[in-house]
Amino acid sequence: MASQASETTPLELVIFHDDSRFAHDSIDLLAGFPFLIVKESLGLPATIAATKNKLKKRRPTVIIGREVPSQVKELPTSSHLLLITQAELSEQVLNAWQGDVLMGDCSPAMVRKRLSLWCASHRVENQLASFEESLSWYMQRIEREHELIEHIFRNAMSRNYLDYPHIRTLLAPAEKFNGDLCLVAPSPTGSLYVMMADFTGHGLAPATGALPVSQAFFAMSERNVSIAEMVTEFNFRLSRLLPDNMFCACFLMELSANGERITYWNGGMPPALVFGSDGEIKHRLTAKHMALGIVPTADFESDVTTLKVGSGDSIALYTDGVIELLSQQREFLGLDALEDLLRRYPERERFTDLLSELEHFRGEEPLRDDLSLAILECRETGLEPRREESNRDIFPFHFSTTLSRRELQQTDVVSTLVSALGRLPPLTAHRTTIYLLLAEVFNNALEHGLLGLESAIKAQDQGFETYYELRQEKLSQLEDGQITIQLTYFSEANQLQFEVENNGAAWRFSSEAIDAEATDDEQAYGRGLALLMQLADNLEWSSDGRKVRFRYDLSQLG
Amino acid sequence: MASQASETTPLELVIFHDDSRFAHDSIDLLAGFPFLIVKESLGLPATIAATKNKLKKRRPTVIIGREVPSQVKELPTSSHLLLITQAELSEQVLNAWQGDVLMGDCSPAMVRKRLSLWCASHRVENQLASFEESLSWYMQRIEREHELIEHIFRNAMSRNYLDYPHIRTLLAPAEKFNGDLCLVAPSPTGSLYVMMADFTGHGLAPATGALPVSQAFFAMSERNVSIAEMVTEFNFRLSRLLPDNMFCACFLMELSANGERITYWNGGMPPALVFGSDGEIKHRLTAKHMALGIVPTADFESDVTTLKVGSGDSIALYTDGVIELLSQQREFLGLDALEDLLRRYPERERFTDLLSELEHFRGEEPLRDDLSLAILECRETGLEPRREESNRDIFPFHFSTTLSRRELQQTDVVSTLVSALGRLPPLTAHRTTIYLLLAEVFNNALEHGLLGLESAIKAQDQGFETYYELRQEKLSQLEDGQITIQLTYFSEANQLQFEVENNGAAWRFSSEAIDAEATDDEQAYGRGLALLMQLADNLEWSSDGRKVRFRYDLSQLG
Amino acid sequence: MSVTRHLSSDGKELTISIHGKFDFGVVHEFRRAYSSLGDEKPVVYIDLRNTEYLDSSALGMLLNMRKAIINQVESVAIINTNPQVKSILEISRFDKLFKIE
Amino acid sequence: MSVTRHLSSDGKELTISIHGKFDFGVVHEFRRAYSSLGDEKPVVYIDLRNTEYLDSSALGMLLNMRKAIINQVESVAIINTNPQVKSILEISRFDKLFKIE
Repeated sequence: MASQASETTPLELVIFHDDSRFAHDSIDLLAGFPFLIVKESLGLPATIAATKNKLKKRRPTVIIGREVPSQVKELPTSSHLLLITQAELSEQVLNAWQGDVLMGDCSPAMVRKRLSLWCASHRVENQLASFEESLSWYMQRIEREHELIEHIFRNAMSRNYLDYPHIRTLLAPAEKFNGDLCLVAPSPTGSLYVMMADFTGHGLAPATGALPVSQAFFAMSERNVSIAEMVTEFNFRLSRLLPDNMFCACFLMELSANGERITYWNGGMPPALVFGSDGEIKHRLTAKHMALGIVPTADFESDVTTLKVGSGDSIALYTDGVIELLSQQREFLGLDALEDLLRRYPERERFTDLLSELEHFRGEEPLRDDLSLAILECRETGLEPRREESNRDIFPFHFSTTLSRRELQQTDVVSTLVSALGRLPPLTAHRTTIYLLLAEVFNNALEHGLLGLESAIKAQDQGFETYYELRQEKLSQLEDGQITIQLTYFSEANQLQFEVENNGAAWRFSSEAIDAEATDDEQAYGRGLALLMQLADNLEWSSDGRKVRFRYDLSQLG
Repeated sequence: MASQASETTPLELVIFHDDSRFAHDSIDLLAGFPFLIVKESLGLPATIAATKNKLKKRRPTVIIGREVPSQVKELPTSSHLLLITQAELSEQVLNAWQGDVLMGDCSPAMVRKRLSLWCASHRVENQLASFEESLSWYMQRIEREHELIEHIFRNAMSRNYLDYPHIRTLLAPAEKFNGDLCLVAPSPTGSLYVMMADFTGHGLAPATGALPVSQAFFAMSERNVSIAEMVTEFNFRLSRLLPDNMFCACFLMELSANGERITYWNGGMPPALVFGSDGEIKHRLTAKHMALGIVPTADFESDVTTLKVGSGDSIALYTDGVIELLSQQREFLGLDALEDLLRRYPERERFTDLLSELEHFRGEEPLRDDLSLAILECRETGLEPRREESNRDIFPFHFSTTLSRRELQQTDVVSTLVSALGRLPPLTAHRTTIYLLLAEVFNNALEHGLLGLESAIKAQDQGFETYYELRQEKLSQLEDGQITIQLTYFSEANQLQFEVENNGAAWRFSSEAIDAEATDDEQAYGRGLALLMQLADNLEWSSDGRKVRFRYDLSQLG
Repeated sequence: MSVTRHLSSDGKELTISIHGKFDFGVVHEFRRAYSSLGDEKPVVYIDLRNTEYLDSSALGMLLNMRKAIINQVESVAIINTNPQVKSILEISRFDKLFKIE
Repeated sequence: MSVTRHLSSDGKELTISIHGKFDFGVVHEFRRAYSSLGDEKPVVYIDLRNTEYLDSSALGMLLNMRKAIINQVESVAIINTNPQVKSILEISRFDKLFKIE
């Protein structure tokens, strides 16, 4: 006991006593114990009220009397009080008195024993009180944290397209907030992105990770970024954001607009399940990668898998929480059982039955983990590809440029022109086609007119490469020659006229040759002229083939 | 006690006894107490080892013997053990025995008393143990949180320009991480943004708030966004992000490139102090606004204050933590003392002295709050304004457009043209000037040539408004008339030629009039022509003033 | 919202910002922005940080403003000009009438 | 990096993406992208989601590719075409030779 006492500071006592011989002997005894210090020694107050006032909360107090002081019966409940008396205690007093007692007839060893036990229990209670305080501080803190996390998730999700008509979801957080993330967004080409992610750790990591990941997901979906680039970006962000021991399992997929193709990346998630309308499990899309936030960008593997899916197929994405669902018998649901459920309820309308079965399996057992399940039907998404708005502001113009050796060698003429003039209102929605047409006639003028290249080279083995190497070489050696480009927009007709002229060699335009080329579907060159003939109106060559002029009708869909 | 016992479930006891009459009587007595349940009653094991094996941690166990069983001396320390015996206990046994004791000669009332005290202490210890477990869980969680927060802050700060040569900072977090945010960034025009912010709450709120706020700060600094717009954006983000009871006090300022002007917004921060090189406190920039994250956007007040500062002045930004710094005598530093320190150490070189004084004031007292202090010298920033790269790609071109009634009425001609052609390489860096010049001659052609407006109207009271209302009216009534704009870039000369012609009324160009106008510095109209004469080369009017042609030299700085 | 105005709460600074194009299209907005100046003789700042294009009518409006308010204000400064705008203002000799930054 | 290639780890899909401009400037890169196909007769996807401009040499390169690999692959599909690119491919009758999405 001495060794125990030395480990802690001695307990400071306040003593009330009746000034009897017994009391003074007891005080002397108490003062002799190394684990006690008598801090104050006071006479017994005359009234209960006075006694109560002098008792301080949790201050160890000893009351000593030859007889039992009349006050003790009405003193407050406290294990911090000890009564020492020589008198026999009646059953009534013993029941009423909430503190400890020590009878005067004990041996000194027993007194020491009792006192040291009393001290120990006093210390434990103090510790308990301080633990209680800390705990309530932590709990408040956690509660604030929950609020914050809820806010963040609500924000992160506000653009989520869970209303997409061909997806059914069950999103059941184990706690107030969710460590799972199920995101859906349309792409501008009409395809659909779906992400199912599961962050490790409690509230904070998912919350801080969810915000940048969901922002990136929605922004990149709008820009029609590929799955591989998306996961690379997510991984980059999360690697920087999350400490080493935290990560994010993720299944990210894109369903093509026609509903026939799935491109996916699975990092650390359970296998997504592709099943037919009859419930047959056709594919298990298992994880080939580590979860996000672990691997540095340089080592990150972004390679995706593409899969043909049949009409009527569906795909089930889900987090760990689903297959690790505990039954009341404390058995895991397991992958087999999930597959079985999908086999039994493959139809869209039976999704609620499937949920009831899960509910039934779980019974009264609380959720241990967040549980998210999404079933997406593989069918035409029905999402309209976004078209660039065709601005019919009227703006007739004529643009011409005459490019000489230096300009031809140094400038990417077609790109420069199309990216500037493509901003004029009538042309905006047609940039890609205008580029193709202008590139065709400009390259013709440069390659055949000025550089004297023969398309026939392209027909040889490796001909394409040879041709473009030759082009490069001849262009750098070009001594003179110029190309004039004129673009004229006629607002009445809504047509753009192209006119491109060079001062080089004559070039024989033969429509038969073009026809022949164009009908040979597999010939790799000469397609440009064929395209030109199909897209252009009023196509005409003049000046021995040095000058070409045609119009392109902007009324057709961009 | 009965009422107490009913509040908690009865304690389950395991009893070891020597099968004596005393033991059985005691067991009967124990079984009679409503707050106890005898779960198992076993004979005394033969050996200590066997006894030890049967004792389970924290299971309340009673050992009963007529004599003291020889084992008790060597049993493990546990307050969960109670020894009941009829024998007198020697001092040696009492000192060795770590559990509680109950002597056989006690009255039944005393037995009940002792047992209920023992039960109570048992319960307290159990509770303590479970609190201890919870606490360690929470502490681990908080530790993980700290890691995460550190990561986030490190990321948020990675673009911080604390190396700016004319700022000195003291950034002392109270804990491992900082709830203060001190951000510095240059603007593209050469001004400098500085932000000092102080988030309420512990680690999490600052961490989640710091990321989006610092990202927005750096992105907006690059775009040279005004202080008012910045704080509006921060407030918008934080209002969405932070729960109602959390916010972010913030002082945001911009120092103009010449170092003579400060624009600031102070929401809930202590007054920033502007002081002269002699230490005189010249201004106290007190908060006029609520902190960020409280007020909804509609009610948010973004109005800023602008202040002239003298050469040699400095400005001290700091968080609460500085003036609420506690000394070892537990006194606050206070604003007056901080001002006094600035008065005594105003010079750049004395910053370390100032810090030593703060250090000295604090002594051994731990930091209660994050403490951030930044002193910025108000002098020319020396940051180079970012110029748009002047791309000297050669690209001669000629652009012409002829605009008739409908186009003139419906299109913003000058903007449309400049934003498209301004993307052609030689023009990019000169967009603003090209706009001015083209607007001048185009508006001349439209207003004087086609609409027949007289500049003299502008000289009347409210003339400007009248003039432009008239312009609007006449334009909408325009029946015919056209304007031809031709822009030609001569790559050799690096000049852009403007040619604008209208088919309207003749217009007399008088260079004397222009000279007269131009010399009257304060005349509000006619300045365009004067500017034209100064910026343009080869300016000439023809066709009775219906046609103007001039060149602009792109070799001058954009 | 292409012209915004902020009068500081002590009435000592008025900041007028023009976003995008500064031309006759904002003539009313601009006049409104300096129509009430308070009694504190404020310093007026014309903030052109977001002004990409301006034409000579903008110069006229600036001069009109100056004429209208010069006796009720402390001074007028044109601030946050980009290099092209700054050189236009200097060529127009605005630096004699305004402080230009 | 205007042409990227991903061969799936089971060797059954090869995805080739072209960023920005698809023209003779990427002729070598593009050929390299389909030079090794593995032994699994992969499906080849030409992903044009990031292709803003293309010219007729791109069409030629696509045909050359098809000729070179058609016997070693399962099929070739051109995917994620924007509406303008799609209509160009259809006018060129590429829909007879490639699956176009």
